[in-house]
Amino acid sequence: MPKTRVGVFVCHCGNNIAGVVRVPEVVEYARGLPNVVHVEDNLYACSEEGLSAIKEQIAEQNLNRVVVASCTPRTHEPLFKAACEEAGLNKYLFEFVNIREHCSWIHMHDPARATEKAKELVKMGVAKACYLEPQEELESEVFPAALVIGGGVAGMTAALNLGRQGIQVHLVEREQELGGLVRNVRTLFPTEQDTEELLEPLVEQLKSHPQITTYLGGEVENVDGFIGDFDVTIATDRQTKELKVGTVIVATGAHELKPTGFYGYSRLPNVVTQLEFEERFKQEGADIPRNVVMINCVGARIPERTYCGRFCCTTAIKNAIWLKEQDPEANVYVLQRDVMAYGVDIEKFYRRSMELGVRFVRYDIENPPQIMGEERAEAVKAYHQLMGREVVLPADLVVLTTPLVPREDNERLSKMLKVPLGSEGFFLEAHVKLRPIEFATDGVYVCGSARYPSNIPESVSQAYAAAAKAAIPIRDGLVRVQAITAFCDEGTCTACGNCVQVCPFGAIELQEGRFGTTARVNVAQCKGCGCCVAACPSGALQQRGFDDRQLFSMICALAEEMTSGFGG
Amino acid sequence: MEDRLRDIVKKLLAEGGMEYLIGYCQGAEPLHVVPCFVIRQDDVEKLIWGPLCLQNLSKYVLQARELEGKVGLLVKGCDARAVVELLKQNQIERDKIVVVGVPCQGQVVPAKLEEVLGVPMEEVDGVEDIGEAFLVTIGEERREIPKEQVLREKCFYCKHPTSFEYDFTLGEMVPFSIDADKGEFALVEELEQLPLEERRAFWQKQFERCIRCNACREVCYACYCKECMFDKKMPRWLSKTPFLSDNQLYHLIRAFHLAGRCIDCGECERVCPMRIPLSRLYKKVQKDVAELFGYEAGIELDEVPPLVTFELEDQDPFM
Amino acid sequence: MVLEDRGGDGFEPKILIFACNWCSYAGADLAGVSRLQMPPNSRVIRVMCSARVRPEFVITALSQGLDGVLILGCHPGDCHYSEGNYLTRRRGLFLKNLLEYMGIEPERFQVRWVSASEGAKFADIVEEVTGQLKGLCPNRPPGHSE
Amino acid sequence: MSNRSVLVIGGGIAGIQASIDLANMGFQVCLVESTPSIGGRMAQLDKTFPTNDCSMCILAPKMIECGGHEKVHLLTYSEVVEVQGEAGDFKVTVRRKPRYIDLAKCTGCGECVEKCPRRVPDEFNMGLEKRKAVYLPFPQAVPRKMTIDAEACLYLIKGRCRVCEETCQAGAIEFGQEEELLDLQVGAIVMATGFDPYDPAPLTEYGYGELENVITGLEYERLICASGPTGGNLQRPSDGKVPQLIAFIQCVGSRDVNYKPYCSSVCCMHATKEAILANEHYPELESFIFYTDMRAVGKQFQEYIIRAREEYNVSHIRSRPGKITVDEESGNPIVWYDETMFSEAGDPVRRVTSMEVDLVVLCQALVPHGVHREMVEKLGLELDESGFLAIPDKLIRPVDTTVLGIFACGFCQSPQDIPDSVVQASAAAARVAELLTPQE
Repeated sequence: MPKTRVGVFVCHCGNNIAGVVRVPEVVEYARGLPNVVHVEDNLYACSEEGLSAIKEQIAEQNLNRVVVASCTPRTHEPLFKAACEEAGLNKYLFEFVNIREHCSWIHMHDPARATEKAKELVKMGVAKACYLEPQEELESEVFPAALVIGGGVAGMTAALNLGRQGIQVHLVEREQELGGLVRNVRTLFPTEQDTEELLEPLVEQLKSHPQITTYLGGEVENVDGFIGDFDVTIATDRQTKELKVGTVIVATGAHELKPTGFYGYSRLPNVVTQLEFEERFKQEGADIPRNVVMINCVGARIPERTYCGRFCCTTAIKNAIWLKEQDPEANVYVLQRDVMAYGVDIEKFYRRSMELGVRFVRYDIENPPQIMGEERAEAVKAYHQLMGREVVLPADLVVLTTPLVPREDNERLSKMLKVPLGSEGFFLEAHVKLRPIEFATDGVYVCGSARYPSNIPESVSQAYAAAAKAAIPIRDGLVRVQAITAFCDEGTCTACGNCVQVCPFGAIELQEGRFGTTARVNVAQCKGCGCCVAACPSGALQQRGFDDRQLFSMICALAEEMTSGFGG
Repeated sequence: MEDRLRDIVKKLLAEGGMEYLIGYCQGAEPLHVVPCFVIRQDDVEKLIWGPLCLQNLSKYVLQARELEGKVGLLVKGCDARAVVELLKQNQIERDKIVVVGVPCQGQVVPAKLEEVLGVPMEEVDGVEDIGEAFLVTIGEERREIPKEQVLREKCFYCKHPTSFEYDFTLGEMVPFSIDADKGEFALVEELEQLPLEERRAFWQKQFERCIRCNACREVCYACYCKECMFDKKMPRWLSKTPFLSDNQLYHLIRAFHLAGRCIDCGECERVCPMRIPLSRLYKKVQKDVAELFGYEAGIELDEVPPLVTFELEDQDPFM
Repeated sequence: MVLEDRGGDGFEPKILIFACNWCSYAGADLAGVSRLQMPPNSRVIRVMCSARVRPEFVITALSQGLDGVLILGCHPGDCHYSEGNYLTRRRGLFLKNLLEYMGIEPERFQVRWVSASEGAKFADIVEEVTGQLKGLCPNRPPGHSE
Repeated sequence: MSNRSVLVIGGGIAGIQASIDLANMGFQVCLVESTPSIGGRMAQLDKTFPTNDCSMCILAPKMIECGGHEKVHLLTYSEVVEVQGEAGDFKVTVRRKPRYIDLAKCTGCGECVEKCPRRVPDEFNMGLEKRKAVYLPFPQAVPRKMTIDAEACLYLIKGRCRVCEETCQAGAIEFGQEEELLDLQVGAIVMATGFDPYDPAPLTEYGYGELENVITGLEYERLICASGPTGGNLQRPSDGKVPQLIAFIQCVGSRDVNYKPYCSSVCCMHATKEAILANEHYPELESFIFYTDMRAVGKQFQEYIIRAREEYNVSHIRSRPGKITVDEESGNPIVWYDETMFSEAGDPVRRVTSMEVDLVVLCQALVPHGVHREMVEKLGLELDESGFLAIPDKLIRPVDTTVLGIFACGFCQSPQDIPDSVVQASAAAARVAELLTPQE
């Protein structure tokens, strides 16, 4: 076996690390660690310069282990692994040490101890690196079909796009009709078309597309498996169907908040939500009220629900414009806390509504409007910030602008798909900035208001984006399994069966072999959790990249300065 | 009872298919009973049975794996749990063993007997179970010794006086109660009630003595690994020198490995040359497994070991 | 290098944290990204799932003199691998009782659930456990090498 | 048979994302970027809201993935000259400007930069610093290759110097290089040309260009950035003093019918982020954001605003300042604005008041990139009334332009933040895939 030669690369990350951690000290310290033959620091280890430094040193110093101390492996590991590979070093001989998120950024006021910590983290990383071994990755095929959960505008768009890419699609909609929340909407922003003009052709194209199967009144009962190979159970009124798909898109949408308890809603007959307003006037011939007061941010941007509903202002503007167009004499007031008319179209819309005579009155969360009237709302009393006094606005109809809220079902779906929800209860994407429609779990994507309230152009863009992501593995045809899978040293395995019992994926079986009955891991099914390893008393089960020697050596490296314990 | 035992074994040997039977025979000294392997009909007469047959013989049954035929095994009720566990842990196939169950009404701790009698062990000629008491023969003299004075700790709360896993049995016995007040986990509870520091001091005092001779491991039926993790070069969990912290690590890890496996045979404590009260550790393991997860080792063949399964409703003090 | 700090008023405990890749490590990253400040006493070892952590690791760490060990995993029900954290919960519960029985302070070994969005919880836990351990003596045996 | 190649115009985050997705879908991608490196505006940002993720940290891996992708052909320092044909079969001519560097030989070592005697304003740092005539636009540039600025190089303008040539051990300097015209055939085109900051000089009331301590948002971004000209030390232009009070003025040129009527979408959050960063650097520092509506509509945005107020000394003042003057002695800008006061009788009185601060940051409107109009003409596209690309069916084809086969993502089609741009980039990739898949 060749001698272990570790190279350590410490990143300044501009000032992000070097502004707190004394990088030169860490470099000096690393030089003294066992098996370390090369140490250097880089302004940005992830820049091409930093990466080529790594590649050069692998060649020059004959490095067979590389340790980079910089940021989080969760975003940057692939980059450095690729660099190692380019230099001819198996990428599993790379170890990442996080001295930014886990050190410099959280100990900004204690450079001395942050530096000590960084040294120890590097030491631990080097200790582990010495026990790393080269690994081969397994490739597995991707089943060429996709599942889209939710038949609203987002789900339909995603399904159609995938279908038109020649990919087989299963679309599950829980209602008996496609269209989702939008079905109840009267006209659509920004084109002000009738909803039917959008929905009907979409539904038609979807139903006639040969690659798309739609399950109305359907529920996803179960999803098992992983990217490329999901087993899905769909139940409809008539049947339970087992499917195989390669990727999954979540497009389950959201609900409009029904603001019971706010402004007499559900008690007073003429206090309705924006969606109820649209439903009411979707029918021809409904009387157009003369005095309408809309109250925005009902149930949103409050301590109990801090988020902004994003497009509820647009909805209020749209409905206010419609009212003024029906009856230019109508008095339409919108009580608002900030008019979220972002971008070109909404701002234009907002300006148009003002030109038409819609009046916007700003209210303060500390001083909310009050509904006057017992049996029905007669007027709304509001504190007019600019006028500095209370105004009383007569109201035939009060319309409450409420945000979309997450579906209760999200939790069930999130557990089934093993993807997280954020604190508001919407699906939580892999990275809010650069991976907005992906999950950390491979092969599952999200779009539309299931992720966060979005208007139609936004939902549709997201749907296309999700379709792009869901199409990639299918078009590629292969996924590569990271070599962090478990394996069994059959020579020491006693076949006690603990591993078989704990494996959540049924990836381990007892089999007869050279050493009698022993456990054996099916790598294609192994997801690399390592549950089995911890359950194995003999230590025969191990996990690639996280084996006992590697983790043990990290503990020892950290504990080396300590005297032994169990004192108190 | 010994006669009936010998008859059964003779018959089994005569029938063929059984390579040998593991039983007990008299050792060099009267109070010293040792395991023996009965291979031929001639050997059968060596077999004995009585309150000094202390060993859990199931440790030896694993040899059957290497043999063509079956292995016979003499088991007390307590030791039968080990047999069940070995079956559960896939260490032996049921049709490779012949289990002969012997009813037992308590085992004697020779050291306690010596103390009670005030006579050196070599002078004692025999001990016989007469139901309420043990009848001890010292030369011509016969003395009845109340059981509670000399009984093994585990026998005080014996729940399985008869083997419940057997091919042949020498009869049933009802569970007996020597000291009704003394609960199974009394000694553990006593320790649990001590303040933390005193518990620590207690165990430190015990483990300071450990010389890491590994006798507890060697005797344990559940220590059947091909290579013990403690013997591996890497990770080297233990230093070679028996530091206190390493000794504690050794016993804690063993205790963890035995969670759901320890069947309270008490052999580890019996063989410890430094007299470390290991039962106090392993009774705790059994107690927690029972209280936290409702599990008792070695009873049901199809019950899943407690630490490789879970319930959604498990206690969760970690929120 | 930290030896001189140990014992006395300036005692700075050293805490080993095992964090699962999907929730807790991400939560720790979020704490970093959010610049939540916390005492520099902890060191994180990343594992894919909390259930990868052998109890032997915990025992070893304590035996080697680390002052505390934390296992952080996804909240029950949220495990990336469906059920790993339920196993962690059982093992943790059992180990915790055993360690306490041996006279080891309960603060020295803890299991907690930290999600990817709980950067603040991660910071709070580090703060809290560091404080707890400062209230104890350094983890060292009597009559051994000091 | 449709051509399975795609042209992406613009190497900012949208163009990068579109290229990566298309390449991963199996298309051959040609990414044309006019500057020497991909990265775009996002590369200039210090941190990004609402997580304060370091912008370069999350962008760099994408840049490298894109630059290193076997199916992506990077054409930096290049421009689209002409486009002919139709969906499925566009013929594109691209001009590669001479960078006087042999890309194959240049190692990016930077020795030539050290020796180059000529200094010119550095556009990456918004002119707040100088760069050399031979330069790498920023440390993480992809490709990591030098460029000689023909307008600044002494040899190229005056015929003498050539120090770089003597220095370069790799022999990568190539003064004989001429522009190259490349012909490409592609099936589809994705526009991702991004934005430019609006020059606030026409808003004379704010004194930009006159008053030293009135700077723009992007200038501020470079000042607060660790890799910027001051190493992240916030120093105001007039005297290098670290400001204690900063005023941010929103909607400078935006939401103003005299200039740009639209809302630029990102400035409320951008200003709040800048104020948070300032306070992170200097805990005593206080910021005032003068705004019209606080448009924080994304995920975790409201929470970000609340955190800014509660933890980072940020105050939001709802007012649009009318004028900025300067205190001659201190160089401090004085912001004049309307506020509602109450008389003793409790009646509200609007009155003009002023606030003296150390630094004013103008959060100016963002406008389509300078190359935008030219590209629009070459591609035969249409503009909307605000100058962004016209999207005929926003509802169901939000990334389709008026020309079949040409798609648009990111700021060139409407003001939006990074996640929305990334979404549109992937959406454009999906639309391309749909277009270039033979339909039965």
